[in-house]
Amino acid sequence: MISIQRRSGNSPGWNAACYSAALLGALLSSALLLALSGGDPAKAFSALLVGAFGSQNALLGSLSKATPLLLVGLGTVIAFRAKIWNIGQEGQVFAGAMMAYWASLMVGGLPYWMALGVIALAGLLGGAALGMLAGYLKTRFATSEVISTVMLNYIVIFFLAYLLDGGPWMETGVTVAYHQSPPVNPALEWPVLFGQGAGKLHIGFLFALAASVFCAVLIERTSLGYEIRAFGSNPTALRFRGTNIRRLLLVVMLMSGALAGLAGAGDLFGTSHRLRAETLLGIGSSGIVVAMVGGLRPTGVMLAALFFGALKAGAIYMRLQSGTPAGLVSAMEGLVLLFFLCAAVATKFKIVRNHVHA
Amino acid sequence: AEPQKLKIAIIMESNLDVGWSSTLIESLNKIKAQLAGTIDVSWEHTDPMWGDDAENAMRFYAESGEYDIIWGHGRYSDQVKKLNAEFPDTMFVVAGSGNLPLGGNQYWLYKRQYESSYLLGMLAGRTTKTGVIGLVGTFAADDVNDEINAYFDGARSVRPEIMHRLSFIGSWSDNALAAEHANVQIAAGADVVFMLTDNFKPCQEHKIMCFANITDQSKSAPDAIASSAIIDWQPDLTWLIEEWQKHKAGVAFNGNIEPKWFSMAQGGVDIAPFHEFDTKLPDAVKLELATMRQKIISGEFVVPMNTAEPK
Amino acid sequence: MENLLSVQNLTKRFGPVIANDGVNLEVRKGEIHCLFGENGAGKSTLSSCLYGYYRADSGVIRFKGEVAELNSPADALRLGIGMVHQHFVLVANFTVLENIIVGSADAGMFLTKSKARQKIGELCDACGIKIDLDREIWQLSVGEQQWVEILKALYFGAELLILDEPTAVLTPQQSDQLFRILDGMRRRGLSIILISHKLREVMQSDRVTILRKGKAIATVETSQTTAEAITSLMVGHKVSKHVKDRSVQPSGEVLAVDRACATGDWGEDLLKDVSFNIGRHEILGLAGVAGNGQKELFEALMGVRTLSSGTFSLEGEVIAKPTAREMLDRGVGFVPDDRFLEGLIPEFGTAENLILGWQRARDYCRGPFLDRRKMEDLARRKIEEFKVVTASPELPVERLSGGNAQRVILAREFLHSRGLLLANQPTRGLDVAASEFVYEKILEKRSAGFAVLLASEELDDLLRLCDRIAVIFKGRIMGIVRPEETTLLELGMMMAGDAKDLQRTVQ
Amino acid sequence: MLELLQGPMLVSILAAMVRIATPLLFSAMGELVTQRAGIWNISVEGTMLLGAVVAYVVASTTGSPWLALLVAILACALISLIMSFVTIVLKAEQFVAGLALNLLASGLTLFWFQNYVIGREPPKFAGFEQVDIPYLSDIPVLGPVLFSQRLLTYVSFLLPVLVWFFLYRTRYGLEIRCVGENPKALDVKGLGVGRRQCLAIMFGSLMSGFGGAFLMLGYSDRFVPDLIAGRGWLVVVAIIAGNWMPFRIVGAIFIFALLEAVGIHAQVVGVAIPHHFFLVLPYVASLILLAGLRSRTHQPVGLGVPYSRE
Ligand SMILES: Nc1ncnc2c1ncn2[C@@H]1O[C@H](COP(=O)(O)OP(=O)(O)OP(=O)(O)O)[C@@H](O)[C@H]1O
Ligand SMILES: Nc1ncnc2c1ncn2[C@@H]1O[C@H](COP(=O)(O)OP(=O)(O)OP(=O)(O)O)[C@@H](O)[C@H]1O
Ligand SMILES: [Mg+2]
Ligand SMILES: [Mg+2]
Repeated sequence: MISIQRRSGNSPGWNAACYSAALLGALLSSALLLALSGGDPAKAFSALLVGAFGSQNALLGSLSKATPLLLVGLGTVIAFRAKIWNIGQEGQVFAGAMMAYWASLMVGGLPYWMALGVIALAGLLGGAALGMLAGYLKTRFATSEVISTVMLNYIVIFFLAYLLDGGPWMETGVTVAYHQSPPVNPALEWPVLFGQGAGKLHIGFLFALAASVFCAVLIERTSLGYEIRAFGSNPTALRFRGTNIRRLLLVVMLMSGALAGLAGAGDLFGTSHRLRAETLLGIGSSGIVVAMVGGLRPTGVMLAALFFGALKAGAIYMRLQSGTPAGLVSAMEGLVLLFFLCAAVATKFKIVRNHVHA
Repeated sequence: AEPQKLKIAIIMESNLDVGWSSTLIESLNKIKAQLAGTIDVSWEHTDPMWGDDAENAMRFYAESGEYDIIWGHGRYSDQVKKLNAEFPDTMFVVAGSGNLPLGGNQYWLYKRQYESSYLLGMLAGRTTKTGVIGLVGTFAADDVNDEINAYFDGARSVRPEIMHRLSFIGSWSDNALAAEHANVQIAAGADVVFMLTDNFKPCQEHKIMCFANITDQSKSAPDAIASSAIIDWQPDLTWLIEEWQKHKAGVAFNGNIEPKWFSMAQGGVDIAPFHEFDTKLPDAVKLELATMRQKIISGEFVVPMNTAEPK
Repeated sequence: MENLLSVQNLTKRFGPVIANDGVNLEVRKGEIHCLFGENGAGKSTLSSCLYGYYRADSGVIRFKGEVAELNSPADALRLGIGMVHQHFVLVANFTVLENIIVGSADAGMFLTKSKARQKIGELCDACGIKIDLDREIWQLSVGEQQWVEILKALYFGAELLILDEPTAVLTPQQSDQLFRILDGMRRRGLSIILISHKLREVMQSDRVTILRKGKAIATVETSQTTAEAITSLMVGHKVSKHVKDRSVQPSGEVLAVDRACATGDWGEDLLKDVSFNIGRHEILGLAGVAGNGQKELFEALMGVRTLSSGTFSLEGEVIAKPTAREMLDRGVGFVPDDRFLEGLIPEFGTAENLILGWQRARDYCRGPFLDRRKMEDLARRKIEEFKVVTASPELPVERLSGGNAQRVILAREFLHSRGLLLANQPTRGLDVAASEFVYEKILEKRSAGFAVLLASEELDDLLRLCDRIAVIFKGRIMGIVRPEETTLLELGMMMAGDAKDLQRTVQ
Repeated sequence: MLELLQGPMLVSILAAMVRIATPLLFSAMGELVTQRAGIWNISVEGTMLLGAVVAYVVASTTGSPWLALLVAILACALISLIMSFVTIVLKAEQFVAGLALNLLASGLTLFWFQNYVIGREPPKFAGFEQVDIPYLSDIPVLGPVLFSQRLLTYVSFLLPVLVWFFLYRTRYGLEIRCVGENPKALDVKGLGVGRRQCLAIMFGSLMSGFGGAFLMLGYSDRFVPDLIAGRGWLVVVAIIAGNWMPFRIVGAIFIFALLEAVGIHAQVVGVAIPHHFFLVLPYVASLILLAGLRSRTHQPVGLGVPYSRE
């Protein structure tokens, strides 16, 4: 008789099998979707692969798309491991970009590397401040972070809309522009590591790598990480055992927001060079998806960020080459997430063949 | 002789259901037919892309070497700026407000609809019973403000004491919100509403007259839409193709620095026919409008252009 | 007497674990039948199988002579088998009435509560239960919640009632009342399967079936056996009861509490002028009916609840602003009564739980990093010393049985405390042998010079172990007595607040 | 500003509030039942979109808005089986499942839209029209607010009462609430937890679809891919802000709708405050409200926690 049982440990081989099956399932169902609408899945997917990994430029492009996702994903991991449901990444990305932009207007006289540091720091601070505001509301007024972070998302986004639409940061020039700031000071753009154009990788990628190492070590190896994980499992016991859980909550929200803020700053100074809502929109929510698909583990998040980064980068090529509509890409994201969710459940079980008992 | 080949790659800002984009394709089709035999015009367009995605797409087209014109149908000068030097033989086109003048191989198209909208304003002024007219906009921008100001100016030119209602929904496509704004304007007395964003349901429900923007939308609400301010990209295309041919003949690209648009006289904008309203509108008004249209075309009357943010 | 229930050869496995291994059991009509066995012996599993909550892997269950197909609790309820679970299964913000009628068809489509109210009223009268049906569960005491659980089962017309450790959280008085109720039910011809670790209760039953490692090893008539005999059947050897070492006597003063007061959310008194002290080599017992301020007293002493007035001092030093951190640093050990809520991180393994509270201590860290090797060493040593049954030091403690989870807490607290140990209900829910293990460890600390505050509802144990016993009632200390100078009756009266002329305090 | 306080504008503000609130009410009441059954289904936005798409397709092919509504809600009920499978059978993280469904819905909609709608003659379709109830709609002030609405608006006002009655006054409602608070309490009585949760998800999804379809058929004359524009999230926010209690949720929705209505009116009459201020007001207000009114939470204890026996 074959039965399904909960497993006590976890087996890397089985995990890999589950997640591969999930990936395959997601790809197959997307292909089906495409075929049903008269598209050519083989052509589309080979274009996707070429666009994501086909050349050095393509690869760099994928990494560049992965950068903000990785940062936001890591921030999400820190919060979610503590079961603090910070879903304000969207707003924190905005806040980081806005703070960094503001800083860039202030750092005129500084030497380049110092200015760069100040801008990156401002990005971290912007996200952190917004995160901590939600944290403060929770510790002081017991306001659920789920709701406060969602509200703050809207508030920040409207605030940016005000600043860019008739407000002080609106671009004034030959024409009255649509909701964008003037380009950032070209002298303050973040340095490009490799490549150019589509395959341009800016220094934010290094920040994201550093953040990955930081998070991995933080969560698994440090006392603070221990407290974060304990908070997620049982905050009461943690409080009874002498940890100041209010402060811990603030620290978690600070770190989580800061990473999202850095993603925003990086996107502004490394990629888009203009403060504009639509380029920042969606980074936060994709980052949450990346964190969840990555199983809330820094290494998993790195893989997931790379995967979604490649999907985003390859998608452009796929759309151009095979005329696949953009809608398929977000449908694919949804499918991948859904299948991975099922796979994550499957990893907790094992299939055993047990002898029949009389 | 063999017809010359012209390939255009278009980066779209919005889906083709939006007039801004669909009109371009319509005009391209007309131009293609018109030039058949001399120039073989073909094109390819993407679905909406912005930011570095758009830049990547432009680079993809440029690097393929197959395209003569890379057309960013919106705010894409940031992207062009990163490419135009690298691909000096490619013509880059950007369209609308919010672009930077780069000159050289970037050409910058503009659509100014103040002339047609002035005419619609006159129509509104002549037909309103309450003396209040409305306009529902998306966002305030240079190439929207001129239209709005001209609309109200046109109305005041025939009825100086007219009151106006104006609001921006702050979104490109929140249909339901657009309806709500229209409802409110109607409640605030407006009985002619110019909808810069599509949703004519409130006009139909309150049985009032509406105008549509960019394309002739009469079909979607024949009982409500009296006319539309429409645009046509044929003159723009013709000009660009001439410029492109000059370049082929060895003249350096000389993209415009100032916003360039084609007026009603040049066929860049117009108002749509009245359709069902043809019988409903008083002949005197129709005549007045026709006369004024002729005057604008002949240059006898110059519609004042005002791009200040309307209040 | 005829058998109401008979179980033959019932086996139930959880993966590799055989929870019930060929169990045979017969329950007569109108008897109280006790299941007795160590933690993890399979009592709860057996009752869940009888209730259709789990499906037995093999075996036959007959009810009233017919083979019973128990695929879900619905089948059991239909047959007339009701169950009160080890952990309450109540909806905290439903009223008593709603908790009872939810899921029953005669609640009527539109919740006609009057009929149900009448039926429950009759049941209450028959059993002698007094309860306000319109109060919400969270407003009730633990005892009252237990009555609700019983009413739920009876409401569905149970003829066989299974009670899984119903008295683990009840006070002796409430447990007595429970037995009066059970007795009434027995007389009306109902049968009861009772699971309990308390010998005093087991001895009140008609028959006892003893389970060991999943097997039913014997069924005996209670009247023809003794508590000692049952116990040694259960563990396979004799369990010796520990008593305090009289050669060491209390001295000095480790903890002194001076007129401590605490108030609740609505300004009610939780603690009122509580004063006492504990010396070195001393165990001070804290007796009281649950909910009379014990929990709050422990929380205040642990620094997680602020006193509205009054102070306490450690080693002669007044603690001005106590925090949990400070108390831990001063070497106070704390065994909370709710182990999984307040004492453990359920998702962490034994190794990580052993340093909970000390995760930043230099012993287990190098800078900001945890020293995994040291943690593992510690875990290995403590698992052996405290005989924790666990597959590995990393296995989440939520998968440990209550007794083993408690051992993890004790190991941690004994390791890190220096001088003062606060233990609130450390043996709740533990079997006899496990309880004795805990007491043995506490007595070792006493001999080593610790001051111990030990709250328990087991008065016999308090009398046996403590140097003095303080009785708390409605947040007040009714008196402090020496075990050798008092009686169970006297303690019981003081716990009921009825002790005006008895009130005395010994130093 | 003063103009806003005059009679006709006041009436108009109230009427707008009612219009804005209606689709939200449908979705919120459905989602409330789902959440009271312990399922944290945040796919309201996606489900509303799905309802709108299906309603649009059916209305433009058959011409009947009522049939369109019916098919739309059936489709949403059907799609809810995915959510049920993932959360009840697999017991996966509900929050993520909802996120995935939202992504899927918006992706599929865009995909469909780009494949089948764009570039074709936009179909004509009939939606729901405003109905003036004879005589009543002529009552000054109240008439236009209350009696010049779409027929389904009246249903939406009845709905909270029905949902309240269901949850608090029927046996099945009691069971649903029990599942959300402590599923085991029902399980030990032999009643299926999964079946009830599945039905609750289905009802929630169906009502969300209703809201989306109504937004499409009642307020719009064409389909656009981001028709829902965040209203589904607003519904989730309203449930939290309304502390999981039917009438408070209605209150929260009315506050949101009122602020939006005031914002629109202020813009139209030309109040000199940036309109962003009014747009952001509902969010700031509910945040302050939540921080200020710290009443006992009625969040179902088991919300978002998958139930399994062992
Ligand atoms: N849900 C489960 N999954 C896996 N194993 C289980 C489960 N429940 C019980 N077991 C196993 O079955 C054995 C019997 O457990 P059970 O809960 O019946 O013990 P018990 O006699 O009720 O203990 P206690 O006196 O502590 O209540 C345990 O030792 C355990 O290993
Ligand atoms: N999910 C599970 N997987 C494996 N074993 C389990 C699981 N759940 C419970 N067990 C086992 O079941 C046994 C009994 O669990 P249970 O929680 O009933 O402990 P207990 O001794 O009855 O606790 P308490 O004293 O708190 O009532 C334990 O030995 C534990 O190992
Ligand atoms: Mg048990
Ligand atoms: Mg137990």
